Amino acid sequence: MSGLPWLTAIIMLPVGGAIVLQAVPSRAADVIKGVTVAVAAVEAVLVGMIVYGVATTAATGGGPLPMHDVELASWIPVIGASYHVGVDGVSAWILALNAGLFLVGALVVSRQSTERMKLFCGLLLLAEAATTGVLVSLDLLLFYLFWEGMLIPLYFLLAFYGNENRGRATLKFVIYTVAGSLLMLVAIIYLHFQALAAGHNTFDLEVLLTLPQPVQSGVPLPFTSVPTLTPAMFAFLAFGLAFAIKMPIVPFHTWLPDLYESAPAPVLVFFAGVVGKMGAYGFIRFGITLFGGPVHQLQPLLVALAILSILYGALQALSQTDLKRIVAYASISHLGFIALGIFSLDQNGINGALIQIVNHGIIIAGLFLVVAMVEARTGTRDIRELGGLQKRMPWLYLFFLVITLGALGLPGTNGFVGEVTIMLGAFQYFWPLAVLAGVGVLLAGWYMLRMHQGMMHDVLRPAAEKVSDLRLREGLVLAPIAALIVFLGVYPHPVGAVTSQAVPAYVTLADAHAGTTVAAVVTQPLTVVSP
Amino acid sequence: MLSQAMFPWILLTAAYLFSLGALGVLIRRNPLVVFMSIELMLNAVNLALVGYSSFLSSEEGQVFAFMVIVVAAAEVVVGLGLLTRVFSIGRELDVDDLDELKR
Amino acid sequence: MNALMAVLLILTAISGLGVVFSRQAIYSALSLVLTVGLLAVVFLVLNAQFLFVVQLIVYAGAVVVLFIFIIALLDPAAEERPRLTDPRLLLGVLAIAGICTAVYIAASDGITYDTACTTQSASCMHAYAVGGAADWTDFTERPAADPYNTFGFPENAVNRAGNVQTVANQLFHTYVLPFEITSLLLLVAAIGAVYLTRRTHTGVRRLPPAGEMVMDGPGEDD
Amino acid sequence: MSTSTAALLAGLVLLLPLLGSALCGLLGPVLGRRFVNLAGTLSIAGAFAVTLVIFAEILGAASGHQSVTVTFWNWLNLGSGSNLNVDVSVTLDQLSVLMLLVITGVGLLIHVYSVGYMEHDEGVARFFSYMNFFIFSMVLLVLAANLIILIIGWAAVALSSYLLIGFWYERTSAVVAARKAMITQIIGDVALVIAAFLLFLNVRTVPPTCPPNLVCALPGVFPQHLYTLSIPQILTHASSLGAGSPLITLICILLAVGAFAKSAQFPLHTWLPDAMEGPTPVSALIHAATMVTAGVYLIARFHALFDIAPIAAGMVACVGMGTAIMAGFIALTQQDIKRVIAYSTMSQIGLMIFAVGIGAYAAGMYQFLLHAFFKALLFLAAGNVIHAVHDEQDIREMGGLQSRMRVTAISFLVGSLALAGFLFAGMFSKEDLLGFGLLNGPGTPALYIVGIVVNVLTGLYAFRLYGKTFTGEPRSEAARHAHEAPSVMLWPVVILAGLSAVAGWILQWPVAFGPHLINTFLSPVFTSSGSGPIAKAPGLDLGLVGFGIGVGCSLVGIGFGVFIWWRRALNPAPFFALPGVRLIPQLSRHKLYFDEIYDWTLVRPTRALAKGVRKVGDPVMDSWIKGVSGVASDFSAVFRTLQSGLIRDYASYMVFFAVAFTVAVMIAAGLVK
Repeated sequence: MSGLPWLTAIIMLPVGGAIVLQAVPSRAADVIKGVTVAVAAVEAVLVGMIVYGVATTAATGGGPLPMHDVELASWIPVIGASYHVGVDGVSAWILALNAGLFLVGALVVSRQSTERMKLFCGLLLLAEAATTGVLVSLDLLLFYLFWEGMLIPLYFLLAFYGNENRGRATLKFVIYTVAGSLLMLVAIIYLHFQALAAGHNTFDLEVLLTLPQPVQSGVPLPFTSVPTLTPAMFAFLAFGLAFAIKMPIVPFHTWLPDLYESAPAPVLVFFAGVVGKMGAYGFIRFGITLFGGPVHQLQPLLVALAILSILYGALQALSQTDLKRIVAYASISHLGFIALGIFSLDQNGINGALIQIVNHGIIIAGLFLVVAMVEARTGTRDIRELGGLQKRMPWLYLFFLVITLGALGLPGTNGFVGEVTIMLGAFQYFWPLAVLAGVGVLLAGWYMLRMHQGMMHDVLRPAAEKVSDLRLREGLVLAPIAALIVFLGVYPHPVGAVTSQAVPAYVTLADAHAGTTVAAVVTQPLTVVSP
Repeated sequence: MLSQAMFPWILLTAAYLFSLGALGVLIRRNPLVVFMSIELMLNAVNLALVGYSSFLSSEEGQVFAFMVIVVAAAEVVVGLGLLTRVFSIGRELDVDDLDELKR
Repeated sequence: MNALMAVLLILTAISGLGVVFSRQAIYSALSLVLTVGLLAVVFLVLNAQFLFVVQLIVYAGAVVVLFIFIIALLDPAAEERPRLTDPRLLLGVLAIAGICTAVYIAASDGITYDTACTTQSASCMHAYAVGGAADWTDFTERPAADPYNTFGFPENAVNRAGNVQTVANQLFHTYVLPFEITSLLLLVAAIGAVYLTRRTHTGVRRLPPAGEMVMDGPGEDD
Repeated sequence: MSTSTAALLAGLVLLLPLLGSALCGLLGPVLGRRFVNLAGTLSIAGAFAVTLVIFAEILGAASGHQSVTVTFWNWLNLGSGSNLNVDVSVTLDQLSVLMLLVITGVGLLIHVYSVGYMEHDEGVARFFSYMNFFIFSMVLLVLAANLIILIIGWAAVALSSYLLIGFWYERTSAVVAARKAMITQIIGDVALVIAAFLLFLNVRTVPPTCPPNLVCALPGVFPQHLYTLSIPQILTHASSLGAGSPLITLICILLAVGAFAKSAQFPLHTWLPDAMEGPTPVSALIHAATMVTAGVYLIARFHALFDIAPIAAGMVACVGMGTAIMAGFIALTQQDIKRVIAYSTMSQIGLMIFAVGIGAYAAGMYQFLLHAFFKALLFLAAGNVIHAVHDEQDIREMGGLQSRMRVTAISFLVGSLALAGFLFAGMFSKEDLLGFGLLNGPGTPALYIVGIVVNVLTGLYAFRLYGKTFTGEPRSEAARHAHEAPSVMLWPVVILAGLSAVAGWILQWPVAFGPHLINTFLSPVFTSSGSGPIAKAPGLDLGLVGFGIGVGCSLVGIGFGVFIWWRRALNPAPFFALPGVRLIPQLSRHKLYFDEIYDWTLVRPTRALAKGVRKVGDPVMDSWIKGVSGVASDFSAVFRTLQSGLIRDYASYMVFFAVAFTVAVMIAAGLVK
């Protein structure tokens, strides 16, 4: 896959598509839909080729991270910002997920009869370009540009096309996100000055990673001797806040249920599937590599927050009655698993987190599609008003069953693969974590079955009296999702092979910058064998 | 021949006319007069430009002054067009009445 | 010439007051005519013959006529005089005082035209940029140390071709692109004016309201 | 058996049911009932045929080459740093083939029976699809050669059980029962997963020699770490975990928790009676013959671990026997025909668990085999009864069916005798495993004594059920007009009755106690790990004594049962009406209040917590941003007044700051001193 600027191509292709769309008359809705789907499909094919390339060839980047398809050009020479993009095992499958879910989103759009289709499709494509940019940029300033750029089309998509509560929810989301990312910008500038002090006028991640970590003076926390409150720590907290809000990790999550509740289905598909994962991706790509020391110092706190997310999301999902809110909190719980995997700072955990990012993206998209399809038919999202749909919608039931099983992490579905690897990583860090995560799995079974059975089983409720089963095109959207859930459950090898290519480099960086030897890592006392 | 000592006074007059125009923008409510004040400000700038041009023996100043005149003409055309538009939808000729920004 | 210039400047200043402080818009317009006319003369004295003509044609001939035409069309009522307690008046007067003082200080300090500055000190920055590297020294005999040496174009500079030709030379050679862009600007302004003043029946057009986006129900055709 | 043959056979036995499931589920609704009946049963028949071939292959294989492990594809390989490398692989050996024979054989009979039982149900395609999927998952479970694959099979089995319990999804009780079963299974899954982690991290090629410090556990420090989840490897290197160490005890307890969840053992037993909400063939296949015995299989499969973990094994034995007597006690008073059989299942599996807990693995598997016959028989016969009395399951509404359904009644009687342990199947397997109890197990022979009490109880409830259902006068209109089931539902019952009657005699000819063929067949599996079975077998003399005591106790139970509920010569009611004793039947009737206790200690608190979290959670979590935004809005309240909306005001600000900026710059430049 070398030679041609593939990554630039996949960033620019949706932008180009959005521009081309503007030349189409607004009345020609079919053409608009067609162009959008075609662009998303071509993008998916391109990304597929890139992922295949990553899986089958050796890294060519030569930097501290095992990068492929690297492009490097000067961007703003005065401040040393560069256009540096690349893809590695960490981002490859997320990129594929991104392209896939945008394609699903575009296909669902093609089923929408809505006003202002052109604007919608244009924004959709721009959002895709921005998320793609986030996933490939290796320059902090470029990353920040895409990170914030992501917000603009999303804001309009949510603010124009959501339901009646969209105003408040969108505002909350924007305030949270911007608050987080502004601090990140400050931290980026701090890192830039660090690099300047070391003689490099750069924002380049790979250059920053090769710089020696300066010994920093700071204030130790009570009862400790290590200087904890160093500038690097504050920089990590700034990055971490931005990522934690985007992910989100409890207690930074409160924007999410409101937003998911008000957002339109095609937006939700990729918002929940991809955008939410950007935080997790950021933690892996930037958080643990640039701030190995602070991450190791804060590790107990971070895993505690992850566990809190798992249990809190699960408990909330157990008591909500609105389907979208149930899924939203379920999503928080699952993202807690991802966070747990990342912060275990263990190869299994991070691999598991990456696998889970992909798998959860597929599952959550399916869940939201099912909810949207049910809502469109019955006119309600209240679980108390639903029931007995299996009788009327056997095909939906089949797909929904598979998706539910994926969401509750049943072994044999893709949800299990990520969860079990994450739990293994967490177990190696501190074994009670795996037990607590197990409680989360148990609760997941409870709330997912509550939702699934509440909708599908029991006697037919009045709201579900006259519904009809899936139409072919709806089925054609859900079927690949269900198929992937099963396929990646019985054959997760392709994902794991790609992620495990890159993860060792990340763990090495995290450990090296932590300045800790392997022996200092806490291990579970259970492996002690006393004769 | 004009004495070089006049140059500060030309500049001073330009500054005076400019700020006088600004004052007009601030205190007048009739949009027509506001526009005239803006014209005054543009003229003041022209004065400074031509003064410099003459003093530094360079034609650039005059070229820029010419550009400014073109811009001013365009601005008047559009501005007055806007005014007639506002007036024709039944609004009063009062800038304080145009407070949609707050609504 | 100096006396003429002084008189012209004083008259300009007074007529400017008329623009701002007349209660009737028509008086403002007339004052504006006076002001731009006086400025035209100032331009002439400053050896800018081309601008003198343009100023008269464009301002006195077109702009102010347009103003008066609109005044006649809209017939605005007389305004009450601004109250002295109006904070904006106070602010404006302060602005006049501040800017004038600033410019006076700057001008009398030589900051604006001190070509003698050879170092890049803060107070010489401007002068250095304007005059430090001037390449018209071939037709000026002033010593570099005396910025007050000449005022106005040296005879040989203007007389070589004449002011109009000199300016035209600049306009159509060095600045031909900006010049063409101004024509575009005027075109856009003309189109804009036509668009704004055309007659419509629906009043102000509004964007359609944001529609809620939901999956279409099973009954619909797609 | 060569690897390629094994791969082919294992692939076939896995794929045939899966194919049947897909055909029934996807094409069934289109192609109709006939197609579904054919596809659903033929696929299992095919699997059974393949199983017979495997059985023959293993019997014919040379000693020491009877176990073959085949790898299909790599499931996940995370590279050298993380060491997680899982293959999709299966093992064919004596243990798995014995399981396969029961799963596909009994499964085939039950599938045939279902053709008749589900004749009038419109969801028949779905039913056969689920049933075939169950067979597939069960086969996967018993063949799995990797812990992860085993867990996948383990969960797939739970899934099909969930689907079939909730088959009649319009019944609220079925839906709730399905959910309960599934969640209980998830507890087991989590326990298994954590056990897998411990095995993954601790199994080594050599026993640990390093002192008990932290360094020993670190990856990469001691290269003898295997980092494997392959079951054969784990079993081979089990001793490296340290015999009797806390670690192996913990691992075995976790494995046992998984087994308990699947096999409905205390304290994870409450889902099984509720699972009777599913169609009766489901109860016969899943909740009697196969799935619930997976726990026994699991412990037997990991015998090498339990052999060196006496504490965990003892706990398993105690739990098994405790469940056996508890379930027998509860079964005495239940009024639902299927629930009585469900509790008897629980009780019998308790005995199997006891057997594997004391190390008598072959005895446990023997009981599994024979139990599969007679318990499937009982359920199918009960299904005939239910069918005949129009879906009535309350035995108070039955009675007198003996004369109306002769074949079913005789089969049921055979089943009851086999269950009670006299003459037929149960006699052999139960006395065999109880015989081991004489010499093995914690607190020997305390558990044996409990075991013979279970024998008495078994006879009692078995004949209470038979008596109340089949004898006396019909107690309802439906029972009065009951008639025999169609032949498609009779033949499987008759075949199972025949198997129950003769299987034990054949396998143990000519001595009714002591060594049997299953023991001989399975002994390579249970000795190959090198540790061998730790259970001491009673000799012929002690075996005869135990046999006598056991059969005697069974006869006591049967006798009382016959007298009380068949002949009605005894009436225990006055005795149980006495003040102090009244509590006993009440406890039994309310299943020892387990459902209530769990409801009040686990379900309700969790729900209340969830509700509380919903009420206060997000507002509290929001408070930090509310604080930030509060400060911001206080600021904005000040500056908001500047936003008058008047153009002139905005111009004023501009002018002000322009002037201020100019002056500031000049001051900064040193022009204004």
